[in-house]
Amino acid sequence: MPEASVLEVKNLVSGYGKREVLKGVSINVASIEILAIIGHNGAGKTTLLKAIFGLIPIWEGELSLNGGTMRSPNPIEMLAHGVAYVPQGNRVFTELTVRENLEMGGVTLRSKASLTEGIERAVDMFPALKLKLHRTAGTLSGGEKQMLALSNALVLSPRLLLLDEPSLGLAPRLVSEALMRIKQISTDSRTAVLIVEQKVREVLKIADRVCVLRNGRVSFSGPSKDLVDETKLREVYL
Amino acid sequence: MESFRCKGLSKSFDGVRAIADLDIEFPSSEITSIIGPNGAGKTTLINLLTGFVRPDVGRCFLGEHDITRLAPDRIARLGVARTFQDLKLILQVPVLDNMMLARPHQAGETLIGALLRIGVAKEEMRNRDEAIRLLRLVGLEEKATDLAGELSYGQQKLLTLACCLATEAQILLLDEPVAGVHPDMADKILDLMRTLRDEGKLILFIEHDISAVRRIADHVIVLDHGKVRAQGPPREVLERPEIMEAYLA
Amino acid sequence: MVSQLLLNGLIAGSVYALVAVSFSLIYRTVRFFHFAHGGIYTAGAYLCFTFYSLLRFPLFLAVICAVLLTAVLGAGMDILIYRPMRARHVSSLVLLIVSLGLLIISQNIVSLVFGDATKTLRTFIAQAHDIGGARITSVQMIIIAVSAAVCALTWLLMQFSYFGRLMRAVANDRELSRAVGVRNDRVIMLVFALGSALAAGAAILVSFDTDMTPTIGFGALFMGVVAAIIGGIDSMPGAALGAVFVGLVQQLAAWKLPTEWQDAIVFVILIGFLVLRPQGLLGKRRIGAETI
Amino acid sequence: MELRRSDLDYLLHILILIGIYAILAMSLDLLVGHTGLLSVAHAAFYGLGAYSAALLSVHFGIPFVLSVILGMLTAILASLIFSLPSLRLHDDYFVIATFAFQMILFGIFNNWTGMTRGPFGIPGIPPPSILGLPIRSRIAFVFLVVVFAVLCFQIVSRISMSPFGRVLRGIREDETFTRALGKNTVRFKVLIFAVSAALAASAGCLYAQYLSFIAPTSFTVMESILVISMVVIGGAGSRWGPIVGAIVLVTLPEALRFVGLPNDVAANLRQIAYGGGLVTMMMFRPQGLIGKYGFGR
Repeated sequence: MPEASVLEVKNLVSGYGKREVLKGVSINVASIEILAIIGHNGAGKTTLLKAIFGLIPIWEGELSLNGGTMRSPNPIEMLAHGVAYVPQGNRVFTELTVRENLEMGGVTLRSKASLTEGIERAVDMFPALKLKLHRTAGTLSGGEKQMLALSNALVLSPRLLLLDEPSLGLAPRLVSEALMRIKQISTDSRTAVLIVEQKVREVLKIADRVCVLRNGRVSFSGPSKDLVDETKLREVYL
Repeated sequence: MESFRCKGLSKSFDGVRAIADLDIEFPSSEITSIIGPNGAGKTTLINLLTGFVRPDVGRCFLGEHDITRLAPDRIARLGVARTFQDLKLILQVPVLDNMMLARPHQAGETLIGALLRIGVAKEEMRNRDEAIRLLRLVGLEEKATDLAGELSYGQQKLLTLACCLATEAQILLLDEPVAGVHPDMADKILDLMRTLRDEGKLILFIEHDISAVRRIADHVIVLDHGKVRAQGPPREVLERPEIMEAYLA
Repeated sequence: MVSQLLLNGLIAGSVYALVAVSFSLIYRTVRFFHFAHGGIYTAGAYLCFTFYSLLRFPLFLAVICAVLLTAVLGAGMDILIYRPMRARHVSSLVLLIVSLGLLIISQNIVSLVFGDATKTLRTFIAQAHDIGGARITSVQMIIIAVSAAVCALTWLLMQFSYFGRLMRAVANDRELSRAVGVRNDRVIMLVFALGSALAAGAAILVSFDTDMTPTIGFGALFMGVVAAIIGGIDSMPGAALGAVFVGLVQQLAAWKLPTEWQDAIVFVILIGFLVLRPQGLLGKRRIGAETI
Repeated sequence: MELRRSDLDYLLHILILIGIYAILAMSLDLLVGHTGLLSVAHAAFYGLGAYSAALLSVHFGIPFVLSVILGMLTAILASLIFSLPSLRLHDDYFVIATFAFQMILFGIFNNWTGMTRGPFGIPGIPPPSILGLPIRSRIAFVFLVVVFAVLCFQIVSRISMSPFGRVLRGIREDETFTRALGKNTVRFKVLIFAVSAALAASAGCLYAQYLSFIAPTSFTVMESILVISMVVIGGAGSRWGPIVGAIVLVTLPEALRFVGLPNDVAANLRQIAYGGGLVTMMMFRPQGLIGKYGFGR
């Protein structure tokens, strides 16, 4: 029996009000795999993550986690099933301290012990945060905010991470470092990652498979090796 | 046709430089496309040029007229019309009312005109004919009496473009005119932009779909982190490594 | 003479502080002016009067019951009225109009049930003390002490407790708090409960010193709103600071001008702040201006 | 059923009240329903009209028509003083600014005893006389109020049907888009605020000359909220909505009188009815009894 994929989405249709953004998207993420979603603005990348996580309603289509279908997903249910989501641009609670952000990341954890244990583990991965636990998150640099946003999600030791453009707002030289960190986390804590990114060449370096979204439909899906050479990438992406 | 340019334009939002010291002369009667990754400052540039956001430093010029400090509606009345990334229209009123709202210099819009109605009826007729002519140009004539909210998304995008034309602006700044629009509607919008340029209008548009840029842009500006990475004719610019770097890095 | 005015300013200021803190607590979380807070304030005082004077509860028990029941009232308003409207994403104009309606309803129910004659909780004799030439009764001293303590306690609760963190998270970024799994609607309901309890506390404190009429909520609400805006609607310490500022200004104005001009002066200052510095003394963001 | 003299007078009294409140509701709807601006200062302008008419006619014997014009001009001046600084504010903050303005003007009516005799109000306001004809009888006054109401209806309808009204609805639905089309939205808001204030003041002049006595208690913020209820319950943004609202909220409480309730209980029930109507309408039927605009439902 092939390994049940962590996440299975079948012809998902969703959008905002009158505007249909996703016009039947099917993807699946294996248990310890990094799947990158690339595509132009307005192609529906962010909408896809929001629909999967239950922040916006699914108009049509099916979604299943580890084989079990989820009728109308909502964030609390998804978190309970080990799925964590980091919104676009590494959003953090700017008016709360770094430690408080981490505590909010684990707000759905039942016991105090698992919360402190989760925070310890997350902070070990990002030593730079260890020194700034009492700083308000708004004062952190772009790179530090990215680390904090990621660790907020890691407090729950999720099995699947949904990341929306973690490189947004980062200085160019920090981008590859940030994406390497995500690769590290995926392998170390055996977490599947569904990552939406604009910086295509950088994300291809860490992704096992890649999907190209164009106008709400998957226009290409396959191992990222296929897109490494420029001409194929240009033809598919531009 | 007056020149349209900005000099030494900079703007940062709580520490992050969205626009860094831009000097751009937008070629008149041409279609210029601004491309660049998310967060490159494209929308901010349009907001600065149309007075919706004040620059920290630098100036914008329409011909010799310094329009930097003017209110957005003053700049619009000088002939610089714009659309918005999140589609903006008055959805609760008919298509024709949106167009009539856009018509400039209406005597009926003064309090005296509204109360005494002298010559307002004639003026309304003239504006109505012009509005219907423009709706015919964009192919929405038979939708004139429908509520704007009842139009499809693509048709609404077309209507925002038509509203810009109704203001009699010579300079059009379009923020993602074909994003998320059905391909044949996108072709319609791109063709319309081409005809408007042929009529002498200066068109500046933000776009992510490089194939659309390749098809109709006379001039391309690659923006990344608030700086111009490259600019020039599309054939030349789109092949250059910087554009790939900016986009795919 | 000046010391008396300063003292009076402090007494009035400390009450406004409680109202301002409770008002800004609710505003920061739901982002609209909950005018019915004035009705909640009045309900608090009259409930205490009912338990204490009518039902002969011991004072301490009467206060607790009144505060808890008012908290339930406030939470009920959120659940029954604001929550369904929030779900429909109505404009804040609609929420404002509804809260005006609720203000009138609550104020008139109190007046219907209790009549318009003044009611009082002032049962014990308040001895006057003399501090530096100024007269202050023991009750007034209690008012200053208790409201300062309650304001500090609320600030501590917000800064260091689990529930306080939830409230600040929802106020800071409602979509992100939903993404990390917070039940926003429940937190908002609890904020209404806490804010209403504080308003009841303020009303009860005041009614130990001055008699109550069904319209006391309206005046207190408005001074609380003015204090919160002048102090900085986004910061609770700011709201308390604004309250003392308003109390002092009112008293100092009374020194120069006939007393009836007290309120008008405060409103003139409010318009000055609204126009020149809407974010108030301690606030951060430029609120109220057009943002695209 | 033969109408006794007092029944007729009572009926005419109700008609006059409906006329005055219809003018207030129509003029407020220019702001709330057409432009999307919620103001709780309408009673302040209503009072400004009443006080100017009263003072001018009592102290200077100014004829009625002139005192109405002067009353309206005072209100326009006051609205300009208020709107220029605060029309930049939005939603909640604009409402608070109108709240403060209402309180300040009420403070003036109630405290400037030298000018307004404060809480004692101004008695002995002569009845209006037009072209030398004093209007004493109620029937004549009803006719006068109807003329004012029809004039006000004309003004509101013309503004609403004109391109000027089109821009107001544009400001209500999306002010940013309307500005991007080249409309100076602040100028439109200042103008409509002045028109609304002037019309409210005209209602004040009528009220003063009708009652021949005015006191600050008729111009409180509660009165502003009452007029808001009329606009919302009747149907904001529609030509007849505010008039229907005025009729309902003037006659409804009078019905309570026939139930034989003690006066203050009736007053409380009336307010609860207004507040209740406001809340239920906003929750279940924001477009009001006969309106269409549902406050961006």
